Amino acid sequence: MGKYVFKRLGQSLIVVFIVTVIVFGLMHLLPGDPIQIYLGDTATEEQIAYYTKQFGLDQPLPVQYIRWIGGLFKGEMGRSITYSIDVKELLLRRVASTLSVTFPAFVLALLIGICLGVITSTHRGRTLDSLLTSIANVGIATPAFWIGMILVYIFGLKLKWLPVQGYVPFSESPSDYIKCLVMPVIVLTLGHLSSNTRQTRSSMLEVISQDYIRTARSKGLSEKTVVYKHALRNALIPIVTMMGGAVGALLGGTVVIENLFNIPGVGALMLTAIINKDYMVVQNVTFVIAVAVVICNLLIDILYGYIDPRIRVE
Amino acid sequence: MRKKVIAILLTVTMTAAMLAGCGNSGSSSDSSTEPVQEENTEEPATEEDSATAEEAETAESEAGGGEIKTGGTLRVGTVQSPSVVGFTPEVTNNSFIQYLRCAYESLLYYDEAGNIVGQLASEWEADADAATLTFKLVDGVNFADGTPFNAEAVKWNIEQYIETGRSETNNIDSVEVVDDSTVTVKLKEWNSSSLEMIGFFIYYMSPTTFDEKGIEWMRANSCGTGPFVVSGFDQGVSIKYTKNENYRVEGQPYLDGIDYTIFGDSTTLTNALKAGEVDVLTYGNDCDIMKDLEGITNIITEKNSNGLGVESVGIIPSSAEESDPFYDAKVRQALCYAVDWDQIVTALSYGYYERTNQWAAPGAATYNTDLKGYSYDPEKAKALLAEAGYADGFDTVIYSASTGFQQNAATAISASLAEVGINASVEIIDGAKGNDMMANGWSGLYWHYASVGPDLGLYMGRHLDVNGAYYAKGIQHPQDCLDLLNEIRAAKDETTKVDLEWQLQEKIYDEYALFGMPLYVNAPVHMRYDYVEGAQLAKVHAVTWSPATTWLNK
Amino acid sequence: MKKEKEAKVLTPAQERRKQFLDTFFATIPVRIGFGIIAVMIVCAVFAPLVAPYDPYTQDLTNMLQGMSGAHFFGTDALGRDLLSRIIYGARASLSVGLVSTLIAGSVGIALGLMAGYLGKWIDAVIMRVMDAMMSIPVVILALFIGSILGKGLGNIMLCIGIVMMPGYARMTRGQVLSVKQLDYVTAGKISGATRMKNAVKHILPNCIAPNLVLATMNLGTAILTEAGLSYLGMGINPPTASWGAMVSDGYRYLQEYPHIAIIPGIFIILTVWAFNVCGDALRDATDPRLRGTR
Amino acid sequence: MEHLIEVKNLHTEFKQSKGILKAVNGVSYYLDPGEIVAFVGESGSGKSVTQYSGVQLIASPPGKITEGEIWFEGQNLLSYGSNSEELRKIRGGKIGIVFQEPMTSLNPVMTIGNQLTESVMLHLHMTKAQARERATELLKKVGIPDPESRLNAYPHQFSGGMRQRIVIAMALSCNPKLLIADEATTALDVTTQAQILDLMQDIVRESNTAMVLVTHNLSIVARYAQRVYVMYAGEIVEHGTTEEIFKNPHHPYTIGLMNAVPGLNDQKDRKLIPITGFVTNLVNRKDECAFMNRCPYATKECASCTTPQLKAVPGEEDHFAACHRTVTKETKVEKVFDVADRTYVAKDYGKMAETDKILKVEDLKVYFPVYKGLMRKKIADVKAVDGITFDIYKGETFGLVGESGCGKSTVARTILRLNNSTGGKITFNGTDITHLDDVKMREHRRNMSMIFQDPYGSLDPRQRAGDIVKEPMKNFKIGLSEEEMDKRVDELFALVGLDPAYRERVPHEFSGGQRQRLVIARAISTNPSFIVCDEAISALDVSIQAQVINLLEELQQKLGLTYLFIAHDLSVVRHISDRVAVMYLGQMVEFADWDSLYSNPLHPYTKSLLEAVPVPDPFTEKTRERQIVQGEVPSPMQRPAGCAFSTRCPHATDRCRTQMPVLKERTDGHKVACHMI
Repeated sequence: MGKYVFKRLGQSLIVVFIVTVIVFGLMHLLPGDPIQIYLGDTATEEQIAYYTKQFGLDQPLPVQYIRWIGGLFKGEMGRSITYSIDVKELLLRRVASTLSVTFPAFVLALLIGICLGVITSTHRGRTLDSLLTSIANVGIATPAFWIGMILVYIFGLKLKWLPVQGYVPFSESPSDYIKCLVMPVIVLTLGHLSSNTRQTRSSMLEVISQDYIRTARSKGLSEKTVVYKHALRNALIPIVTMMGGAVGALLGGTVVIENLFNIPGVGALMLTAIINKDYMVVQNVTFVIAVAVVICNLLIDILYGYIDPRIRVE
Repeated sequence: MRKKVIAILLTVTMTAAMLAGCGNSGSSSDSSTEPVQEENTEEPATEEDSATAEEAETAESEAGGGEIKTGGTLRVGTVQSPSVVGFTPEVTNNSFIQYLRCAYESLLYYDEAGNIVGQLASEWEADADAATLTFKLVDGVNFADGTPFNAEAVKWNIEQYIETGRSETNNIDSVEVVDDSTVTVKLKEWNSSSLEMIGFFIYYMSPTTFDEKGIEWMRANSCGTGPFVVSGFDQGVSIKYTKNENYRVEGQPYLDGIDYTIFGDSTTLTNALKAGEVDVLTYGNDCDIMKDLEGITNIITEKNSNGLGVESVGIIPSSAEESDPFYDAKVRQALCYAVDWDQIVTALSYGYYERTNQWAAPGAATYNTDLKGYSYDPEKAKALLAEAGYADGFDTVIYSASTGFQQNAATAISASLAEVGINASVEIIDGAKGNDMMANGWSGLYWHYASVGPDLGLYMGRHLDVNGAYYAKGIQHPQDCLDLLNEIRAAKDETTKVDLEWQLQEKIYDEYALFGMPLYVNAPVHMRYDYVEGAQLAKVHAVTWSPATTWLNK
Repeated sequence: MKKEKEAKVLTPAQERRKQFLDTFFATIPVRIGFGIIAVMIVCAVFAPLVAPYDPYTQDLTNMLQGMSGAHFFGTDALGRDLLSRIIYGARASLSVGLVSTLIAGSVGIALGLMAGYLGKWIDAVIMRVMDAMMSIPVVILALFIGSILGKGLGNIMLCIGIVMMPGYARMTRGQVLSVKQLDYVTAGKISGATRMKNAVKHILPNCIAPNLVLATMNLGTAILTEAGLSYLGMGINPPTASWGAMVSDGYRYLQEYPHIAIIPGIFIILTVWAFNVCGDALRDATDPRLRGTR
Repeated sequence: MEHLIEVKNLHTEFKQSKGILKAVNGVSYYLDPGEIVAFVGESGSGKSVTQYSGVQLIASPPGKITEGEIWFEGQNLLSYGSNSEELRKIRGGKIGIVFQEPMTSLNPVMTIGNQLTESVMLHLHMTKAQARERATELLKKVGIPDPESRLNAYPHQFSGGMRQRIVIAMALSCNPKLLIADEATTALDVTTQAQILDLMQDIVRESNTAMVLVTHNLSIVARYAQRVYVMYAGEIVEHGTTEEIFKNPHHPYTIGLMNAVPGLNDQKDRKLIPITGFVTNLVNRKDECAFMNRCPYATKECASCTTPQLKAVPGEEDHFAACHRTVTKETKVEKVFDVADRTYVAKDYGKMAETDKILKVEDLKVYFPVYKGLMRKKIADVKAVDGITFDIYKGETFGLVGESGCGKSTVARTILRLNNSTGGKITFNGTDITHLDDVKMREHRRNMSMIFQDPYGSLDPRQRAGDIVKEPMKNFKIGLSEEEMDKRVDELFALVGLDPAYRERVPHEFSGGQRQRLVIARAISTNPSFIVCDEAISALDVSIQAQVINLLEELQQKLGLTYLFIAHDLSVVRHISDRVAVMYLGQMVEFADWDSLYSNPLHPYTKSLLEAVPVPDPFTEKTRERQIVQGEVPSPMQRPAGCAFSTRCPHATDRCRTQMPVLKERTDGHKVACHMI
């Protein structure tokens, strides 16, 4: 197990390094000069030069890259140009709201996805299976913002059950916090719920056709025990690996959700930063999101190693 | 939806930039007489003038029906996202004045009719010959931190503005403290609009708190003489104000606090208003928002009526380069004939936008009623094009922001231009590109924002002068127009000035079609629920409201 | 579907094709899905003939009309016929899906083949780069590349293509690694095939099937990503009709004129659902293990 | 007398896209307590499905039991639902099953302790502690060393043989009345197979449990079974005691099987008479004798009658055969399938000159490095092949025998330069090819080719049959034009007994036997002189095996080919090879011509191998005195110091355990590596 974890850790570090190169490279391909944009049209030449120097954008690229990486190690992420405060502080404020949307969506999509997947695989071919599978297929095909708009229209404007937008931190008022998050979480969960169901179903079908399931049945165990004790435990392994992919997709999904429901999260920050060509924010937020995804994948792989005795016990 | 926001930001920044710039004296000499409205500047304003301003506000609110209820928090939604709320010299964009006036106040203010009245200054005197402005301060006013608001504080604040190189104060030579409540400002050279610039656009911070807490703190907080104090600022997300206990007017402000929520998406903003999650929506001057809120009886739209802070919007062709087809005046006139502008504006703005065919807005003194203008005549357009050598048309681009109206209008215009052989492709741009084109020129058609305001000569100068800040690098500068402009600036009395302004507009629009075709008047618009009383949104000036007298009647 | 064919002896190739088609069209959803795709392709290719009006002519007199005889799906904010715009939208969406999948597929498969066949450090490098690209969420990477390349149909295609590439590389690499072990590849080597010929003649053809399945699914995801980008303002320039742009433009009128936003959304769902269902059927039809045990 | 289990007229069908597959077509049989009964038949004969139908282990959507009764302890099992309480009490409680594939029969993520205690607690209502105790006892009974500590181990920590013992322990955990062993030892090595079968025989005899041995191997039937049911195409074609069936088979299929199976004790020049043709398609089968198309004794009447029923053989009580005619081994054959008779000419190696050697292998070593720890430093070498020396003469068939993991395949792949050798020299046709680079090696590849074990994996599923055979000709550009090549392909198809019209077909449209013929056609397409057959026939059915063996021999005589024949089935190797070498853990322990090796084995390992292999004759099996070798093949990572076999050899002395024996020549040409001899 140790060797497996160490190998995965090494790989993750390399991936993170490559991510920094990709992000930095893409960053400097963005057209338009951010300083000129920030200061607006009345800026004089000296002012532009002064700020460019202050943000260190006049240095040759490799130097900028090394200084950025150096800063990262020390935890500084430089100052945002449009927000005139540290990127790190900006991020810390926004992380809470993004997490309160993505985490419940991740858990809900996983749990419901697995249940539906198991049900459809055990009732293969019967009506329940075709019904739930086609719902899952439609779920995957629905654009998040379209379903979001309709929910806002029905529950927000028409029935006025739920707030149309906004995010109230839990500390301020738990009831509003939950009310604000109901719709965003539903929309984010729907998309991933369907892909989880499809994947659980196919991995369950794969496991049910294995020899050891026939051995279990030959021992006279009830069908429920065979499916839930023997089959599900083996099917969990591919499901766990699937969870890795979901983390990236969910964080991506927040960009749309936060824009639609006006939630001040990392996704919304990312979008405004890209539009305003705010170098520092785009560079560091993308890096943080990518590192979060890599870490989640690493944790999931370790969990995968732990569940599968063939890896845990050398 | 994101693009909606950029567009609104774009249009609003234009407005603000215009206004901010209006005090900025161009390089040319500035000997114009005082603007029309300030008839009564000669004799010193008496004490009761400033008092009347306050009473007027309270009286008006009483008439609003019922006894004033205090308490509660006003929820305001807007798309304006300031990066600084407290350090006033750095708040350049005038669409952020709505935030400033919550925590700070200015020396002078306006009344409904647009005349200048006192706020922190009880009397003021403008001496053209000596080029000095003297202000008599209201006494007994303190900052939020309890320290007194006196001449010393005014001097310090004005110097802060000068230090950051603000355009409003670059005409100031020096500031002297005459006595504890009198301040005299020495101008480099006399400019009639300087009074307005210094009186209205400078907001006063407490020097002691600034020295104590420093600039970083001041940027995200506030300490002024205004009715509220900033209690929380999360940039791009929300700004929260709480009551300023030692506000100079007893019993005011009626509200406990104001919560500004900043929206990324304007449709979400309108939904929030419709769902009752915000009480007031500022800068809703987008016809789509007005259309969206149509028919909702308990939401009232407030619009500025005295013309202060209003602008006209049109389509301006690039005419600076020889190679550019629009270099030839005939082609520019063909452009004006080729499109049925009335139909496009009225249809696409659902009738909310008022048409204008020149720089000034209808109803303003400078509005030239006998300007010929252009009727919809595609045949004439084709003939003009043939004369100019473009019989088989040419290719060009229409740059447009992504608001519903502008994007649809651009698409509609390109469709009509196609009939006369001009195939103009539509390209959606964001705020950054818009600023860049306005400052450094462009090729093809772009939206033209002209600040109407009282002093047409001054604002048009910003575009017409060879090195003007707006659109100058994209257009020609015919000498006869420049001569007329200087005459306007030098005009001694009002009537000759207006007559000259009429001639200038005829030359620019009928003869040269230099600024292409102006389309509609775009005044900042704010929406409030009926239970929000005494806010006086845009009553006195398009970008201001009165937070102190606002109260919630529910 | 099942005409009684007289029992003429089919050549082996025809036999195989018939068997493949039977497995593919076994269930009803697949037939519906295939029908939808066929209709969309017809709309995309013959848009000018099929669409009742020109999608770009504006008729400002009757803007925002509901469903009516003249305009089956009503008109949008500029008075343009919604049905025609949806038909032309099919052209935009399908072309985005197709071209981006081709870009992603070709480059992805090539990288996967190299990683799987040449192995060792080339494999490690390629796979780590793919991991890195996969760890940046699709939407954010698309925004990034979109704002570099700028808007416009061609750029969107390239952008979505780049973003979907890692999927193919990973899939192909896995496939090559398993096929490489099989005896017929060793037999190829023994019967004199060079390394290159072995790779192209024996390994590549056997890696195509799962990629085809992924490609069909990706056609759907590409349309969804394009719709998402249009909603975020990074989509195709007006006045080109694309379903995503139509939905995001229609959001503002959702209360009074819901049809403008809802109908294009439904078309997106139908098309993407169709592609997913056909992808599943293709996987079952090409999977030798499942052949015949429908 | 009440039988333990009696099955009457059982019908099981599988719904397939093309129609209904009648896997079991009216089968009736009975079992008495403590009896060992064998069900013999080739793949597709329905022998496993019959047993599974009893306990309804058939996958319900495609499969269905349409008819029949199964009486077990006075209750008809078919009256219960497959998931019903009563049937589940019997499944696992009264009837235990041991499956074929040990590697996948155990749940990989559960400890073997849990998997064992699970059924014990369910059926015997024991507490967890009691169950664990019972599990330890069971493991000891099936011969797992120190069972207490191994209870918490996972399946992947055991070898194939050990895992099968665990499955047996699981099947016997609740003292079942009936134990079904479905091809229980097919996937195991010869010695392990003998150990497992003896173990099951002892347990069953001791606990008076009935056992069903489902197998395709007649020799196992001869050694262990008391009664035999022979099955073909879903029906029982012959049933009787083992002695009667072997002495006097009465159904053409049984006779055919006997003729097709090589045995350790038959004459060298004995001709394997294969059963030509293939099993008829069972989908929508007609009501007639299913074996008719392959039956040498079939007459016109057979075609007109319905499916023959079992009828008693005159003169022998309870010996039944399902054939319209009464046929015995001596009956005259109606249809003679053109099988050329076979003469065996012993090769006289004394006269062979150096030039006659096609292949010389001197001291061949193949080591695989094993890395461990963070810095990936090499800690040990897996010595897959540790110093092998032998020569092969032109036209000879050189047999290479050994259990799995002994390195025989590695030797073959190294000779063909598919993997690199660590030491030693390989000379092919006089040139040293040990270290040739790919380009130079390619010229030599023309003269060598290979036949693989798994017919399904050795043909490219996307290529047409004609192109597969043509590919070597194209690659080596042997100067034939396109038409000449096509003509050659037709020639080759005919040569290997395939209809040239099949050129357009794709591999998955051929049966196992046909695909192996295609592989052979490809192998000889550039008429090479040397062919390596790596387990070429072990994946085929017995009757098809005989066809392929005869084909290989014909081609050898016609084209003068040389074979390196690798297999673990000693009887087949004896039948086909001139000289045989025995390998154990990477070393050659004995090497001699076929006669002296099989009749006079010197090395203890060879002796134990020969004793472990059953002979398809119950009488010799009864009289044979044999001693089963204990223990398992040690893993190559922990090789014993001296002689590799010392850990399991009954005569091992200290010298054996310390000093590695060297291959020395005893009598002429008979070499052995052992200190004792």
